[in-house]
Amino acid sequence: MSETVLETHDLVKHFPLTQGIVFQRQVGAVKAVDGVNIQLRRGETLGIVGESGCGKSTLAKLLTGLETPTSGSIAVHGTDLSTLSPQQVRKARRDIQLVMQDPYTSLNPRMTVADIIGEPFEIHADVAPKGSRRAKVQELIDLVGLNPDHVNRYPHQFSGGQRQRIGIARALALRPAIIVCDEPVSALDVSVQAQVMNLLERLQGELDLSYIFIAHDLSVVRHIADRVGVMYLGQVMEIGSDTDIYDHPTHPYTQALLSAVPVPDPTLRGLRDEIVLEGDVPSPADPPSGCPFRTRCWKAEDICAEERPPLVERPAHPHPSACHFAEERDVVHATVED
Amino acid sequence: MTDPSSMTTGATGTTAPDAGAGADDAVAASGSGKPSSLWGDARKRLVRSPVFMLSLLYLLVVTSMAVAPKLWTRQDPFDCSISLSRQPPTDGHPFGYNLLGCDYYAHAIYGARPSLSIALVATAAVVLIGGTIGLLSGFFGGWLDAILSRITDIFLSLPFLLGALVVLAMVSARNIWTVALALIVLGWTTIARIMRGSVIEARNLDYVQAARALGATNGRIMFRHILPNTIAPVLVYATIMLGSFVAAEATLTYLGVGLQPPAASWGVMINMHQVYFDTDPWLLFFPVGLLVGTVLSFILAGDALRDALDPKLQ
Amino acid sequence: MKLAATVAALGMLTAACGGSDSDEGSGGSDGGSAGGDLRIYSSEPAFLVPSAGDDEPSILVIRQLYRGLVKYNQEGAPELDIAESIETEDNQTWTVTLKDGYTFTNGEPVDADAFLRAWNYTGNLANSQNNSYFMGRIAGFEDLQKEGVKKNATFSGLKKVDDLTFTIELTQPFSGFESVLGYSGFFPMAQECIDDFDACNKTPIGNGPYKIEGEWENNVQIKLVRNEDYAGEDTGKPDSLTYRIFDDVDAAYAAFEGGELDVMYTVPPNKIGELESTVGDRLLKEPSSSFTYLGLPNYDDRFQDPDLRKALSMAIDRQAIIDAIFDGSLSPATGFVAPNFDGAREGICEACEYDLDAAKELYESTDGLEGPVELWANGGAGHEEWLQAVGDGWKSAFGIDYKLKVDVSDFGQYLEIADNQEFTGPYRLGWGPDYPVMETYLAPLYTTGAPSNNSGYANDEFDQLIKDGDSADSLEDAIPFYQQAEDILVEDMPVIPMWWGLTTVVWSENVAEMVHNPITDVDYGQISMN
Amino acid sequence: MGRYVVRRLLQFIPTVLGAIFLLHYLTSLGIQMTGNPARAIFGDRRPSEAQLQAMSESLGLGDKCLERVGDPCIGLYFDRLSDIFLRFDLGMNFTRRPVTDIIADGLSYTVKIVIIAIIFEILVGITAGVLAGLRSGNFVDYLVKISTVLVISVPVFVLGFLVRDMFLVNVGNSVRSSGNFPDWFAYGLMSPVYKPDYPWASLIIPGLVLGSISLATTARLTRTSILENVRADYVRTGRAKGLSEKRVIGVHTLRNSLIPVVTYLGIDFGALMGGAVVTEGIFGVPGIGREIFRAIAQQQPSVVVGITTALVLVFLVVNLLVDILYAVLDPRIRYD
Repeated sequence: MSETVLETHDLVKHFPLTQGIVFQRQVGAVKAVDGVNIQLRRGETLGIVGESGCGKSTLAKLLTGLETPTSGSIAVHGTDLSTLSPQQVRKARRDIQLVMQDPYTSLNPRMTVADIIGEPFEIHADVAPKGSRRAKVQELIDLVGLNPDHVNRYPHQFSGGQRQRIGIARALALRPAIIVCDEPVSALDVSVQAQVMNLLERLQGELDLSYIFIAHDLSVVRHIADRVGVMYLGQVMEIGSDTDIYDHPTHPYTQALLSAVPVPDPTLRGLRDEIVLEGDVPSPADPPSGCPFRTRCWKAEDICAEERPPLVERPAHPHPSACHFAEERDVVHATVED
Repeated sequence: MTDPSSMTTGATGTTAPDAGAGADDAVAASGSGKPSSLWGDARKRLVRSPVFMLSLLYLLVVTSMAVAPKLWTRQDPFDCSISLSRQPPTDGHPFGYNLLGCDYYAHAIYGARPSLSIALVATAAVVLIGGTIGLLSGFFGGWLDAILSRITDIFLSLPFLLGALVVLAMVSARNIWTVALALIVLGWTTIARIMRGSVIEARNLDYVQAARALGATNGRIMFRHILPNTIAPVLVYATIMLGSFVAAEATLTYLGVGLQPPAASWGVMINMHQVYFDTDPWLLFFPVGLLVGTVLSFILAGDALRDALDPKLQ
Repeated sequence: MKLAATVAALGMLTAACGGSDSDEGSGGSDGGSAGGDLRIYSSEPAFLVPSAGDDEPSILVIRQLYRGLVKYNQEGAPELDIAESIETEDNQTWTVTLKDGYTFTNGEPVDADAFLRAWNYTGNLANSQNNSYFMGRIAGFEDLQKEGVKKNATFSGLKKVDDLTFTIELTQPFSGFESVLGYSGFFPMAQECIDDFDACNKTPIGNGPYKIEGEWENNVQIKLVRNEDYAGEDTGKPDSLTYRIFDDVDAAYAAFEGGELDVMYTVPPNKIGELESTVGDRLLKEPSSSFTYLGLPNYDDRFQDPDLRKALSMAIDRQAIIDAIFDGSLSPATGFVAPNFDGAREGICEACEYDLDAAKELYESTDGLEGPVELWANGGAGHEEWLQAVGDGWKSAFGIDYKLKVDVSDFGQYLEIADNQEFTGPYRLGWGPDYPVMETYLAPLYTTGAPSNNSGYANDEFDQLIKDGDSADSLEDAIPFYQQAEDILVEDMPVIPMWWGLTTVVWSENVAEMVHNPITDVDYGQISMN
Repeated sequence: MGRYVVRRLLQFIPTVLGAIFLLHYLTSLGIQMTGNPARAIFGDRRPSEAQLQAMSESLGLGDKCLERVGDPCIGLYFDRLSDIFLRFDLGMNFTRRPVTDIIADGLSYTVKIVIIAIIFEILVGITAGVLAGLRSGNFVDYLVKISTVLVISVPVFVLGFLVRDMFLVNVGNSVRSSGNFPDWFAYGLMSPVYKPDYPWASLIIPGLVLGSISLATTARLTRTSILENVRADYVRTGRAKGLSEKRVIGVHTLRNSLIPVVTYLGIDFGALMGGAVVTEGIFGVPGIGREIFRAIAQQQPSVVVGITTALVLVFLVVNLLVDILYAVLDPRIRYD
């Protein structure tokens, strides 16, 4: 097992809800991320999946320093960031970079490609001496497969896929160990998606990167991830290798998610075990007690309301799953009964 | 009077002009080498707009009067003889003589400078002050925003003209600086509002978040990312504001608190001769014409600029 | 706000200007006003109480609401009004006897108390009444003007003899005192008025030929109706007088043109030329007593030489400036006393005549001035233009440059500069007479240390001549002394007299007969209507 | 909604206190820099120390802090506040008229012409804007655009003069002499100045002149807003599902387009009250504008602070009403 590059411990992010005419008092909180523990190993891709609103993006923001955690900690290369001075944090942050979802809005329309990709060097001036920056930018452009002649163009002159490459190049500039990809391909056409995914995979090999890959599309995650975590209402429900999750899901929520993935083979449609969840996702401002999924779970019993199931490995199921009644059920592979 | 605040919401309609300026993949495919930017595109559109070019031409003429009046006339506007008072236009004196028997054409030329200076000084300061306050307020939010917004509310709730009168009553002296000061004290709020709105919109845009994730400082984010993308509506409004400040100077002068003779602004010329409208209408016609032309040009240029920068019209 | 008191000049007789209906121009008459309601232009008065109203619009209303001891006849001479007699032996102690039968509109009698209470109230510092200045000659004034004075303190010089008789003792003999008593600041006040000043100001309690209808509608109008209980002979002619109040004289002129007004006192100068052709003889023009001068800082070394002061004066073409800038609506000053005042002599000031060559010659004989000369005026009050013309004149005559100092637009601040003698060059100021005696133009402005002597002029001989005049036996005897004093001014030229104002009145075809008093201006109550 | 109104009303407090302080500070600074305004009352006659002091005291200018340049006169500020809010006493002007009376008399005229101006803007401005917006690019559009910009550029006092002297006097006189028109028209509406006998009719023309400045902006704003909205999806949907053109424009487009216009009119209310200074002078309207103009010129702090505070309150209340009107126009907006 290689070293752990990133680790979170009981990471929590609550957004306060306030009310009042003159003096605003806090009346509650949106529990966007509510006790997340993940580890990311060197060279690994950890996929995070979940429905929209489950806290994936907040997790990405916490990891990249765009939000400060309410409690819990983030450790990079074994060092807890909260113990460092602001100066040191800034330095440590270089190791975690972000690729954003929408390539149309994530690039400053008033800056040329060269400026965008070169900006990290200006912010962290000690990384590259002034004279070498231009060459480094060219290098990055090469690396992500863009035409080097286009460095002086503006973002709106590029296609979505090209723009996402620019975004990736920007993230790579500081030679980070970790890249958090927040839905990096969901805004792209399917054909372009594949190119970007391939680029990410190639870069991982070449540069020894670790990815946190956030997506709502299970198949995309399966394609790229070594391990997968499933999030629901700010918590990780189940985590394990891609085969663990896709072929041997033990958490009812994971099973429900997987059963909703469209089946490409029309002859097999309608044959597999489909789980239709009832009700809506509860409000993250007022999540259910105990297991957050219990309100929609067909297996729920009294204990689910009383006790929050820990995310642990259970006998017979070797990967962690936060369910009192974790049990494998194959929902992906349709069985043709003949 | 033409009150700057009367154009308030007119300009706010223009949002950050880049939103959705997304080009299709086809754009990238066409590999013309020249880089083009939003301002570049806008420039192309402006050059093709006859209204804008005419306004610009007029403003250039007026500006040249203000900068180098000697280009336009050899007459000394203060070489006067009371015996020539209010003589109608003749050869060599196309605008006739004013009340004091000075060459009126020379006065009209020299009058451009104070009128434009006040508008320019006031607009520059208003953009600087209002822009800074709007930027800080929108960017940092929280208690700073609360305080700055309350202060903005206070100034906004004072009627523009009355506030300007109070400021001018305070200083007593009447020159370009004090008149500009009165316009500034009351004028910055609208810019601050526009700026704040744009900044709040821009603050949460992805590319700002991206810069933040890179570890960019607040200063860098404000000046490199937010400001360039929010300044367009402010500049459009500022152009229109230039026009309304030219008119405001005339109005303040009419009320007796603007510039005073011997200063030769258009407002002073209008004020000095308005009572002769029945008998010697040309005395009013020339300064009013120049003034209306200037205000008109600024407004039309501002309009054209807004259209050129409006992504929805592209 | 026009602050100068207006007790105007003696002299030219102007009565009975009949209106003819031959002229076009002022539009049709408003439905059903003829014979009854006279619509008068006014600007907003400051006060409608005699003790406080010291501005022209106030006085023009007060004079219809109130009557005093003395009124002025068409020659400008004082005539007894409510007083039965006013007698003195030594010009210092005066005995006043009142006519019986006059009452205020609230029923209070107009007796000795009515006058004494009004003057005591006015003169007492604790009441801060604008007309207190005019009480200054009455003995005991100093004590009433001390800080911390009691509210009920009275003049030591005022004594009631019986209900209809009282005596006035002056601090110094003054032969012209009877004339002074015609000023509206000396009108009587009812006790009720003093008890509730504000109510009396809003709904005046008068003793004149007219009384108020309703109350003073501030900024809108003041409506007066004939007072049927008025005991005097000169009862009001129009049934009612409506003072329509305007803030802006141009707006008022538009109203006159549109047929909304019958009498307009003070026409915008630039309209006079046009009016002469449109209304013909329904226009009255006559020199008024308001004096405009260019003060010279006698306290400044550069302006010590009388010859230089005269040269500066001679280089000003007053008539040309008046014609160009004021449409001829002023008359050039040729002396220091208004030409329509008793004792005034036309043309005694030779240096007030425009004479370029003489001016240059005289100027050459002096040390001259170093330019630029700073010309002062309070800004935003319309003085910039003529001051520039004066400067242009000096520039072409003597080759000295000038600079306008018009950046003080606050009149109070400007006056403070005057009080402190901080003017650094010639300065514009004006003067209005306090009473119809020529002394009013001389003593306050030029006696050493006088309250309005801003130029710092000091001449013992002049001071003595004024004193001699004041204590002469009669006004007639006093005049030669005053004239000698004026001669000294002509020689010394402490200030440069510029011009006298012009009274202009225009009226509509509804007016049959215009009545204008040389001292009190238009007497609205005596106007006959068609 | 109730909570929202209460919160907004509470927010008025700092704004009003701040505005009063600002005016208090500016007027105090003015007196500190230019000297005691009571001096002007004595005119050419130099008053004695005691006289000036007594006059100053009686006008509320006696505080020593008014002699120290830069002193914010905090004590005087709190005196003023307690006078205003505890005793409802706004002080007096130089002719000893209570400021409350001045406001009570003058405000109604000013509000009247402002209301006339706003109605004019709504009727004519919005109609012109809608026409221009719907026929974008054709003759009507250009006509509206050019005429409105032209009106904006002419200083209102020049416009006022022309209307008064050319139209109301000259045309008015022939109307009056012809005798073919009813009195309210000939002597009311066509009166060159305000006339107490026709308290509304004679304010119409001044109101129109006042409204003409903002008319242009109203029209332009409506046009822009309409242009944006006719391209919106919901309009296309409305057309597609066969709604009549009248309904699409009248109900859907117009209602949505009016939101920015209504905001503007709210803010414009304040500007118009200020702009009334000029219009009231030209047409002899005895409104509050001229009163405050005089007070500013003569540096009468009580009057300036008092009247402006009243105007600020009117402005704030009008804008609160505008915000409430939003909820009617735009059901998406919920106030809590």
